[in-house]
Amino acid sequence: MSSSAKPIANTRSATGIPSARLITWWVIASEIVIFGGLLASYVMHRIGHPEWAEAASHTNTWAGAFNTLVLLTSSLCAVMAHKAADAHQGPRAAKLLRLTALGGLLFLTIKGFEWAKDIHEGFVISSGGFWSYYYTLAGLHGLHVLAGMVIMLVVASDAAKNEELQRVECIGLYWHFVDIVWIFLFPLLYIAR
Amino acid sequence: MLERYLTAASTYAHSIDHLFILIAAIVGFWLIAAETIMFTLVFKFRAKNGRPTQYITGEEKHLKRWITIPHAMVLVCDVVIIIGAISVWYNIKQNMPVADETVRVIGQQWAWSFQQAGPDGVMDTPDDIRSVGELHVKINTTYHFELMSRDVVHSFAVPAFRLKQDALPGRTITGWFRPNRLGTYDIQCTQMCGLGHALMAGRIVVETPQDHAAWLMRNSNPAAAGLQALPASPPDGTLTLAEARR
Amino acid sequence: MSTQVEHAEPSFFHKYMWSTDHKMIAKQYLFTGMVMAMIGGFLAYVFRMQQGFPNQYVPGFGLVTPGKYNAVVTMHGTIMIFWVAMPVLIAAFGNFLIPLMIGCDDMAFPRINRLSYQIFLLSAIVLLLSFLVKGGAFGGAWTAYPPLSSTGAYNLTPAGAVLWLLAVALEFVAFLLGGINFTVTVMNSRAPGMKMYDIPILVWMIVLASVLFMVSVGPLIAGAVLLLFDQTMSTGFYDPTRGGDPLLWQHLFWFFGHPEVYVVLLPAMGIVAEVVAVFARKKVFGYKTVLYTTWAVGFLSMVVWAHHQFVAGIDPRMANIFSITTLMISIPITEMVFLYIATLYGGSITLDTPMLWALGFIAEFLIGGVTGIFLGSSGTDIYLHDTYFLVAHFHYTFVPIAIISVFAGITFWYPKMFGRMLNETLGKIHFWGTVIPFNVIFIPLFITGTAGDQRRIYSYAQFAEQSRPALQHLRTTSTIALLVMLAFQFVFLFNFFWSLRNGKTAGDNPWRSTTLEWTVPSPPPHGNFAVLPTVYRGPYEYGLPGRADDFAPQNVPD
Amino acid sequence: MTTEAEAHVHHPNYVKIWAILVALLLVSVLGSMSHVREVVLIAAFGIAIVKAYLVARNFMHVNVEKRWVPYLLIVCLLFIGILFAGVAPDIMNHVGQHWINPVVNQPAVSGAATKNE
Repeated sequence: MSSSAKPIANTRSATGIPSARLITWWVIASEIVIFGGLLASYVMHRIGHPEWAEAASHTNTWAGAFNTLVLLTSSLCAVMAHKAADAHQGPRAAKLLRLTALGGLLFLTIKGFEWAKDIHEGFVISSGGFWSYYYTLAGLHGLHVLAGMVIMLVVASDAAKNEELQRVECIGLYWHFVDIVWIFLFPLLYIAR
Repeated sequence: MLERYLTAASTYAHSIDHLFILIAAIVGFWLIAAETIMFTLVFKFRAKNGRPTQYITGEEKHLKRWITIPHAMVLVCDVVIIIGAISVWYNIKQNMPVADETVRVIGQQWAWSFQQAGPDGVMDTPDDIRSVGELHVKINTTYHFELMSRDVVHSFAVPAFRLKQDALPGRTITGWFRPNRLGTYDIQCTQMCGLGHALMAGRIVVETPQDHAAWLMRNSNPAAAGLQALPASPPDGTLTLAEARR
Repeated sequence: MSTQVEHAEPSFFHKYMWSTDHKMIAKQYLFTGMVMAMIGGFLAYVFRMQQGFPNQYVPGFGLVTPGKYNAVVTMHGTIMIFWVAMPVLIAAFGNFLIPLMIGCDDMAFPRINRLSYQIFLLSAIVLLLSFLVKGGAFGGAWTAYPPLSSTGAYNLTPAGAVLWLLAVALEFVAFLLGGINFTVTVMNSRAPGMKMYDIPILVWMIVLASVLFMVSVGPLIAGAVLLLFDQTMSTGFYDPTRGGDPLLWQHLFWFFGHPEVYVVLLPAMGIVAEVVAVFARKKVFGYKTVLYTTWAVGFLSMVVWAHHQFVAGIDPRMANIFSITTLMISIPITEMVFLYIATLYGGSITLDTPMLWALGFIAEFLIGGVTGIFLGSSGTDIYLHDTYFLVAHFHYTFVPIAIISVFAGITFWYPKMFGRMLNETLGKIHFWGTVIPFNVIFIPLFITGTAGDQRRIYSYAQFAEQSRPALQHLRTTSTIALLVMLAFQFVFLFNFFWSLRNGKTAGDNPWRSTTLEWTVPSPPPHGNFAVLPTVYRGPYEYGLPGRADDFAPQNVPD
Repeated sequence: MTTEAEAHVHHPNYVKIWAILVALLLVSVLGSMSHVREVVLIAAFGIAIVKAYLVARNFMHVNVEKRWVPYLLIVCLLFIGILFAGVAPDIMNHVGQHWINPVVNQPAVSGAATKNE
């Protein structure tokens, strides 16, 4: 009954991959098809509508590039946290995770300013095909960043007490995936003209 | 087989009916065979016949045959059906015979409207004949239809012609039919298109060239055409809603 | 129906609403599914009455206006597939059986499991709420093609459409969580000694179904987001006048929608495999071949989706490709059925209720399968698409899947779930009272379909060819048969609840079966196994030569 | 479980990889300044793929993970590819066999820009 005690089922590992990491991989796989479907729809519409390039030219490449830098750096922190966790340095891992989450916050803040500017210039989600996809893709990705931050802070608070250290790697994996999605969103939304 | 249930009034109706019969024969054989074998086994191997159960893994060569041979036969049947299906499909949907006449078919909530050239034989001239819900065509004449939709997805279906094609907003889809039997037949909408879906009926009248010419004359008066002309924009819900409620 | 024997009784809320125990969650899914099935059945009753006796007052509902008819048809489809077939076949049986069959104490992630049910329950509530909002429930068919579904001015049920979409999206999330949990559990938490080919077929099928669901549903989740924005934020993803394309939704929907058929079919096939093996006292014929065919079906089902769109305005050249793949999928699926039939050979068959249901599944599903060929081959689909022939075809697949095989499963595992046997006589009455009317419902619809009856039409008054009396007689016949079939379901309900108290106690292994769930007490205590088992052999070792009894449980060493 | 987690990777010099990624990012941004369409696209997407590979390999340790994990991810991508192949002929083109999408401004250009299956 008590949900805190782990069932034996959770501790077994017939594949040799701990269940926590295994389920993370499956979550990432399902995210791949979600983002994949959305990106595929965007790409085929975009190729079919050369005129969307005009709208795309309004996006701020430098803001996008800086956000990429932010995410790459936060990914570095995440993987350093994983290293620390493997060395059983829970508090250090927690510190690095909080740093990662901070990166996510910075990312979202920059995005917020970008969107404020776009909306101020009158480019809202309903002002044309490109803008609809621009806000949908970036918005869905932003939601994943937000969710990642929340989970990360929870994991960090456990890790600080040297508990559940295996979760540090899992949230890291998820974060890197979100990073990779952005690595593709950046050229798709900011560079392709 | 299909004609016992519904008349066939276009040139390609019979090719569809024949394909239907071919498939029915093939799958019918397999269905009966499988059901017979299954029930035979059930009754033959009932526990009350006192026979103890046998230990069979299904790897045994002499038993596996009973799976692999039918398996191969199914494959052959599939190929036959595929060839039939694609050839019929190609003749109806891909291969376009030269058109004698062209008619524009427009779906909207919840009516079919048609536009065809008037006596001058040219489309988009003032004497064009626009009609709602009723399409008059000449027998033994190859028609191309340009199918479009004003609002939602509709489906232009003439069961007697074995003709069906969805009308998508934003697209013009071209198809063809060649009526070969006099009479009046139903036009259906077979794609859920909202409240009045069941009211979206039409008639297609296949008539002799003489009758058709007479009909052209009667209806080619531009004034009448103007009266029957349709709203360019999607109809507002209220009017059609009231219509649907009657 | 206490599942925690040696535990202090927790509060009602914690026991029935907040439990992380896989058996309780399974029951939650089962009962939610049964309630939704009753609602879906009532909706079927409503529109069949309108079909059989047009424009008459329907007892318990009232007059069926076009708007109500559309909503009822749409909701029947949505509920029966997403809120009955999925939760019962995958979630209920999966939750109850996976840990028991692979010999562990619970799912790998019990709290994710609980969360999945809670999201599912929420989705069901949201869907039912849509009946109450202004404009009524969504009526644009369960496929929800835009622009009809995306534009309030067209569907006239703006609120209902949004709620419908939200409910479906939530349901997808619930089953993503549940399915991933199943997959991880089976991959990692198997009992020592249980190798890949010692896993019972049902577990294989449920896991493969979950994976299939996971890979196919992603694009539709994305598509649902786009549709939601079209509905609520006036974007134009599916609006052709603004660069969008309504066909995109159709593709995204069917890219999921077709695999979905197999997502529910596979668990059904799994249940039938278990039942047939037990009551024929036979090893499943070609266990590995069954798995290979399943994988083949799984892959092929991902590349056939556009056969739902042959006449939907896709490029006609594409139809040829999809026609070929569609017919190819018949090869593994027929082989699978052949293997099941071959399993009967050389057996010692007893026809208890579960076996009747299992055989009924094979017999009826064969009809559903072969009629699919007519629709899968592009040529005949031109005529039969969206007629009642299609409706009859997929009910000949979905009723065996979601009704017949589920009854096979419930009657088979009821003793394990509740510790008591169901009544055999009532069970047999229920079986014949369901299967015979089922055929009488849908065989007439094959005929009206070939005669040109199109679907989702509340009255054929406008269509001269369709309002012939002969066709109306067939529709009425079908409706009456439905009434009979629904009436017989009360026999099952009575049997189900009466036996909870009064059935004779089952014992651990009433069917003398080999799989692990039968080695624990019925109902299994919290934690399932007193001593976690070790597996020594495959799941279907019946009639092994040189043994005293004719079955060898997986956990008994030689 | 942590013990297994330790067992399964040795940690490379992450800062070095991060530096490479940043360098690649700069290149792609500079490349986007070019006016040759091909250069822009290669700079954008070619480099994106390289970056994704570096992250997956070095940060996510896909290379030392059990074989079937990368296979699983690749299969998911494969299905998205199939989806694209099946859908593009209808969505990416605005003219096909016996159908045309007149609403779109330049059907010829976008139609020619792509091939049919």
